[in-house]
Amino acid sequence: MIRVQCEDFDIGAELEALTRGKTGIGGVTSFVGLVRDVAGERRIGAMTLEHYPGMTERQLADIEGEARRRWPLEAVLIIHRYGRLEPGERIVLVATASAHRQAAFDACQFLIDWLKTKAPFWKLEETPEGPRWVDAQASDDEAAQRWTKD
Amino acid sequence: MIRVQCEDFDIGAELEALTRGKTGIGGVTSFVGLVRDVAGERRIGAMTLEHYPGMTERQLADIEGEARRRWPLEAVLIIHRYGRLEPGERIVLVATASAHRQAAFDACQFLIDWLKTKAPFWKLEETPEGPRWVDAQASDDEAAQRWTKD
Amino acid sequence: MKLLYFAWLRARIGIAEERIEPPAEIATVAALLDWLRGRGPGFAEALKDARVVRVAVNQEYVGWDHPLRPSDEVALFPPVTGG
Amino acid sequence: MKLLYFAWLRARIGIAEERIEPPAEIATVAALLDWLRGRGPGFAEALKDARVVRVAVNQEYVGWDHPLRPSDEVALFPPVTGG
Repeated sequence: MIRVQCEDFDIGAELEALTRGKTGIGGVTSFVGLVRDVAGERRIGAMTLEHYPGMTERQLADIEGEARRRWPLEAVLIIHRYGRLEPGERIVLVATASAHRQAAFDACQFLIDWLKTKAPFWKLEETPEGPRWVDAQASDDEAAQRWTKD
Repeated sequence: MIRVQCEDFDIGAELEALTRGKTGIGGVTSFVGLVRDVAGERRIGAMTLEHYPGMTERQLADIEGEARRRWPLEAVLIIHRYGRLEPGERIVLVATASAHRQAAFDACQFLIDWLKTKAPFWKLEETPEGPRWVDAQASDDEAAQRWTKD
Repeated sequence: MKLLYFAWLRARIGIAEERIEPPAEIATVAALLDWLRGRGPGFAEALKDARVVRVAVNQEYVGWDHPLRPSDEVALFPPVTGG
Repeated sequence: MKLLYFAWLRARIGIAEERIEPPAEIATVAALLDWLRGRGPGFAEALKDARVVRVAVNQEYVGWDHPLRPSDEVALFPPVTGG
């Protein structure tokens, strides 16, 4: 399931809804991305997440489909926020549920790695020197790249 | 932080408390283990988790310490329940927070792998043929083993 | 053809969304980029380094040689930084 | 010496916890296991396959040659299955 929203989310309630009644699930791996107050040397006051409505949902649904093809997953949830977020706020939740924990871990990591290089979101940081668009990181490309070697 | 308890836990509230005020955290990886209603061919009505009070907390604290030595972690939480649990109930929560997501993922997986082979818990399943102690799995030993190759 | 710009591409060009009718010979994404660069200094500056320009046609990533039709929705944006 | 048994070892031996005073020559974990096997059929059966017996002394895992003192807390249990 994919959700792109401005509002915050409750991780406990989301995971509960995701797994309720599915008693074949042995493990749920989740990743939550938070806004940090530093990025490299820069202090960050807040950031604004811009996205491409429509394409975002399509890309996330494609990524979810790819994960379901690769691993035996009982449930998948991706929630990504947009708008202005302050340090400590939640940006993204990725959760995967499977009978076995290794599939849940691998799929969760695959989803966040791919999301970071495919989903059309852009971060504008508020710094003491003014607003600054975040550069894409080579480390994110490398993280996504390892999933293409399979 | 380590907790061994009979009661259930609220994942959202636990993760919120774990990360509150720590604005250097960029990502939180968590794993939740749930009681399944099947194990191999057997249908499971419920299970009872027995543990070794005292040694459990020591082993979990040792495992947490080892993870903190290996990865730059801002926060670690392990909650493990004992007592009788029904299918769908939460057994264990492992959560790791770090500035960078790869450390959070690796440390979380390390913790659950080591916990499964080191923490003194034993599962007694209720099956249609009567109670049955769960056997240790070779796959769990292998999963833990990979962390000793570093 | 509908054009969308995002993030610093949008900021440098100064337009979020527009409808254009490029000449019939603009048949690929690469040709469209060249044509856009000629529309003014904001475009030329924003699109000068194609290595940091990503293109989606009808909300799917495409390469430089992707063909274009008048009914397409074409989005130009920098490498993504979400998550 | 305090002895603790867990899981199916406890169930087969029929004791969760006991205080024992083994002879002075029982100086290692391996010697203790041999001595315990001689205490009755429940012990012999539960401890017959040492490959599925884990031992902790004072709440730390130890090997078969670990030395024992009268003040030790010794726990015997099967391979763990939590998580």
